[in-house]
Amino acid sequence: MIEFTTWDIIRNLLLATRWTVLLSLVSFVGGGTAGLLLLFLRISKRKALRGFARYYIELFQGTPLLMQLFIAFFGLGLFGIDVPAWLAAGLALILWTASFLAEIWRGCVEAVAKGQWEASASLGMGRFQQMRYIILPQALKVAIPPTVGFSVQVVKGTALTSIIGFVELSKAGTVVTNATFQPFTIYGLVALIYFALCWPLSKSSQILERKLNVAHRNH
Amino acid sequence: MSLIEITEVRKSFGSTEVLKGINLDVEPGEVIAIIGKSGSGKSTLLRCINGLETINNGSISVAGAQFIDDELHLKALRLKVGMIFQQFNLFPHLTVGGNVILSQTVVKKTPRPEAETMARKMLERVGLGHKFDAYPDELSGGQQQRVAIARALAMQPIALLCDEITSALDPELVSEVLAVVRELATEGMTLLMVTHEMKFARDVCSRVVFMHQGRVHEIGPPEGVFANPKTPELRQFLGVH
Amino acid sequence: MSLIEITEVRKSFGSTEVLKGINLDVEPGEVIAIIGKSGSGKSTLLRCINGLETINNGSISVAGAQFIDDELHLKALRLKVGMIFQQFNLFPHLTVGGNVILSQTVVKKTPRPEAETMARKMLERVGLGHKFDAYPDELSGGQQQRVAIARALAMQPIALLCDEITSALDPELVSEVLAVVRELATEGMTLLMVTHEMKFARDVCSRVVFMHQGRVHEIGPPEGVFANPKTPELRQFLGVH
Amino acid sequence: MSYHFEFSWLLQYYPQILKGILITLELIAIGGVLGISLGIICAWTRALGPAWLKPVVAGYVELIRNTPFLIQLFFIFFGLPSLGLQLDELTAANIAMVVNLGAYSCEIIRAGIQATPRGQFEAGASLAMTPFETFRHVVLVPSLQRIWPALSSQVVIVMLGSSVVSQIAAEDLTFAANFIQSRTFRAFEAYIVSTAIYLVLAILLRQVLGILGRVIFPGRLAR
Amino acid sequence: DALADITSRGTIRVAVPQDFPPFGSVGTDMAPMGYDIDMANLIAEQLGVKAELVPVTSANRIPYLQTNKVDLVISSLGKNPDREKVIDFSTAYAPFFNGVFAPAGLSAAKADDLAGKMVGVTRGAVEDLELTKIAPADTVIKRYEDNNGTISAFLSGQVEAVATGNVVAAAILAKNPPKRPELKFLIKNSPCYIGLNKNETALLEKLNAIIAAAKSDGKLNTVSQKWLGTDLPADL
Ligand SMILES: Nc1ncnc2c1ncn2[C@@H]1O[C@H](COP(=O)(O)OP(=O)(O)OP(=O)(O)O)[C@@H](O)[C@H]1O
Ligand SMILES: Nc1ncnc2c1ncn2[C@@H]1O[C@H](COP(=O)(O)OP(=O)(O)OP(=O)(O)O)[C@@H](O)[C@H]1O
Ligand SMILES: [Mg+2]
Ligand SMILES: [Mg+2]
Repeated sequence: MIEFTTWDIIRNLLLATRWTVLLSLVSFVGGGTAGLLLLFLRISKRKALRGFARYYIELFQGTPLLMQLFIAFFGLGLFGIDVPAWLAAGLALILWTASFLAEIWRGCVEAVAKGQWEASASLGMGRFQQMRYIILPQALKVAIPPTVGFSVQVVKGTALTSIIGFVELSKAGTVVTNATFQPFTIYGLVALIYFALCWPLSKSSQILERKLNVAHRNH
Repeated sequence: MSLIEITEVRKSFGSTEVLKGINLDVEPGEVIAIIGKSGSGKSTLLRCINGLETINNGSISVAGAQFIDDELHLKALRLKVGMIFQQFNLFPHLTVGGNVILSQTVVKKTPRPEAETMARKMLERVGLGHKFDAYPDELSGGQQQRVAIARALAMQPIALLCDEITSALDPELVSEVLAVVRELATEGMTLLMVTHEMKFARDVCSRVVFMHQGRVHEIGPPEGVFANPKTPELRQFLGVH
Repeated sequence: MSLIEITEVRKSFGSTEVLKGINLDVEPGEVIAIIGKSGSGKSTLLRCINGLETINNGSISVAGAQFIDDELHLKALRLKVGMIFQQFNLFPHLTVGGNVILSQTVVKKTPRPEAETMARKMLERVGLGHKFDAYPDELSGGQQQRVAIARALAMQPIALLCDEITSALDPELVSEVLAVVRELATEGMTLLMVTHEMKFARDVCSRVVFMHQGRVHEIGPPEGVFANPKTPELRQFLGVH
Repeated sequence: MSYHFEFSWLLQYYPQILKGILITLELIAIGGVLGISLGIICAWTRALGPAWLKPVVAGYVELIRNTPFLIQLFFIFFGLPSLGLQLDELTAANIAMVVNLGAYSCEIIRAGIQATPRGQFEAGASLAMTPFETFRHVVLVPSLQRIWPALSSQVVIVMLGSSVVSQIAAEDLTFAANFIQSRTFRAFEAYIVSTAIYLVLAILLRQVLGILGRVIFPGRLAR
Repeated sequence: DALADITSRGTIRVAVPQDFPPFGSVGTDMAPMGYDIDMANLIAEQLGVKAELVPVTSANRIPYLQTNKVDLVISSLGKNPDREKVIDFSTAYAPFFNGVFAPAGLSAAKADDLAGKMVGVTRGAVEDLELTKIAPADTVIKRYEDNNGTISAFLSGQVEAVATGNVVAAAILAKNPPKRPELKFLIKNSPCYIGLNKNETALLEKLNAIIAAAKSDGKLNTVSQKWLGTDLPADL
């Protein structure tokens, strides 16, 4: 059996971490965009659109991400649609992220005072203009800490893409463990790398939140 | 033809009818004070005129155009009628200037330099030209309310609706806002204002509307309404026995 | 020996001294009104007596026991002195009865049936026996404040501190709370109250304390203080010239 | 589509699925009750507790929140035995759930405590309650009520996340799905059925928590 | 027709394990290697096409096949009637000597001796299917997600015994662990098969021909020597 040096282990884990980071970025950027769209549907005046968004969120928040990934990759394949793994992973992560972000952001939009809607309406703004110029800029401030906080869940969520063949950080950990029989060293390293990725996000979310609270008190 | 024609307007929230058939015609240049007890429907009436609430019955027309509840008609209506609220509702993320410019550029597509000129002019008019770059939370309540007035005026409405615009102000700040309104009145702006400032209503208004339980209970020139209230409800409201 | 002895009490927040040497003795059964401008230190004084703030200097003793800042002494002190706040501070998750019972069972370890009897008695006393099972948010402000009084009374304090207990109430609800306080006064309860109700202070209190810039600026029976204010500050505060 | 769905195996394997559902429910019941209790203790420590304990709890919370659940599970199941603590897979899974939910609910509950109006603490104090008594009888319940929706969502998230306990052979719902697909090679059917069951469980759990919230928090919050 | 597709495409896509040494694991460059990988390359060579290796896990190897993301599964598959309803199997291409292993202290000479004992296996692997058949009812079988789980469980004492391939056990022994797995008894020589989609008769026949040829010309024996350290058994 081939011997892995400690450096081999670390190198391979770090190489796999690139996928974790890339997948996180994709799901975050894509999920943010889709989440914004979903947010518009969720607070739309049209009942059907609101209902659609509600059921969408219920579905994606109510089933394990693992199963969503599986169905995105293999389920579509069953219908003869050949989805490459990166697309399926991206798609599932984006849809999943969107469902959470839309819900987080809805709370932030609802936190904007009702008077702001009325004042902008009485100035003749349409609904999109109200969102674009009045509501979102104010909601954005409140939304940053929970959004950054949620990104930690996204980073950890990418671990599940191994079901559709991605050798990202945790899968690489398993594979290397199988080649070396050193589970504790390797899972320790894996945990450490995750912590190094996630902790700065958690921390900055906390700091932002504290800053915001101080800013609020000054008003 | 009157500027604002309100005919048999009814409005319910759920099963409670808040406006029970309102009729009111406002001529250009009129200054109308709406008074009445809390809950009598004053705010609701103003909100209906501005399309913030949809009416269940009757009709409202402004400058000949009837009020229909779709985005296009609503926008046309709101361009004609400005509204000012008790809580100022300035946009906290924009400067004073930004507050006055925004709706011009967004709604009317006025080019930015023109909008800015207009904004400065309107802010001068309410005595706040020097606060152009300040943020709302750096202003006193009275100043904020004057910015709100400037913001509405910049849209060049043909009438202005004011809902208790001095009620949230500390007593020493009320007069500065009323002074601005008084000036608007003398300049010929059509004004519909809900107010508790009886002295102001008496001095400035052409007509006073007393609302009671969702109806126009008494209406007339201030001298008549304040000096000779006809109904016991108005007498009680005014505290004369 | 007085019931409450306040000697040379000083209190600073950071570098600003809010109480600058307060001396005040309160005899059993006295009803004392504390008046003064906003920021003069009235609330801070009451909070010091109740141990919600620790004093920097001087001493406070209640019924002979000196106030020391440890859990045991604090508890003993607070069992003797009840406090009622401007914002009622009822516990929203408990019924009215629960609010009055809780501290008895938790702090005094009164068995539940006895605590309940006491709670009913105190609620009757403030005229709210029938609201035993209601939740605080189902009550008007005046009723909530009366529950707060009942809650404090149920601990059988020897004195009661009231900090602007009617300031958060709508005008029509003030009198029902004052009526309760008036009754307590006639029953001989020792009361220290910060209040803006001058008429009430004049009618009910044995002495009036006028605070100014962290000091007891003038003190005396209400007839003296209100009719013949000696210092210009008090005259200005009372609006007599 | 050439694939033919075939669910006849349900007849043969439904005991596994039922067992899987029960174990998933057990995990979330125990994890929920003990995890939230742990969260309350930690939240108290972080908000009001002794100074020396605060960094310990903060470290625990950060560690758990910033590493994947699966890795935590592996450490408890495969790692603790080397320290002489042998746990069967269900106990290990339960502990991992409690530790995980404990950290998340700690942060949520702490936010609830911090949003408590100061007057509530002062009213408690002026009624001669100790700080702990005030926390226990006055602050805690409204704080939980304030954050109950957020806490409920977290419980559902943790329930869905529990699907990885199958990796240490705990026979939960995902284990049942994997077991069935390993025998019959009918992965789609197995995953579709288990996904649907998870969705139903998630919806039911949310409902139950909502009802529970209304039962344990009858009064309305002061604003 | 899968065979025609493969030839016209010029590559054959094969699902291989990467967490099941010595059949499939990775080298220090994370590239797959092992018995199954050599087998895949051998088949590609015989077909005159390139092999495209797709690493899979026990949970997703069949979906890969069913959704036409791979042409073959060479992933130490065992056969059972339920599985045969869903996919087709070639003739056997590898022996699988699996047995029950435990530390010296535990005595278990035959399956019946496992009564009341806790045995770890890898879920869905050949030994899982076999042990489930022969173990007494009160044997507690713990099924782990992958080989790594099974081995970790054994080494950390979470199970008393494991059922696994003897080569796997040898690999553990080579690491000189605290617990030394000794062979207690052989379960059954249950060979591995290549999995392919149903109704691909042409491909199946071609595969069987290649396997038969490789057996007779000794190529398969070389693979066996390389990874398993023994000759191919005669009865394969
Ligand atoms: N959005 C709403 N939903 C339900 N009821 C409403 C709504 N808005 C107003 N009402 C009710 O309609 C009635 C009239 O309210 P309105 O605000 O018009 O009174 P008002 O005369 O402006 O009183 P105030 O002097 O207190 O502002 C009140 O009984 C109020 O409770
Ligand atoms: N916790 C605190 N930290 C810092 N400064 C404080 C604090 N509490 C009170 N102060 C300051 O102490 C001064 C006295 O406050 P206090 O609340 O006692 O005044 P007051 O007489 O009760 O006024 P009011 O009539 O407005 O209630 C004020 O200037 C206030 O800003
Ligand atoms: Mg109103
Ligand atoms: Mg005060």
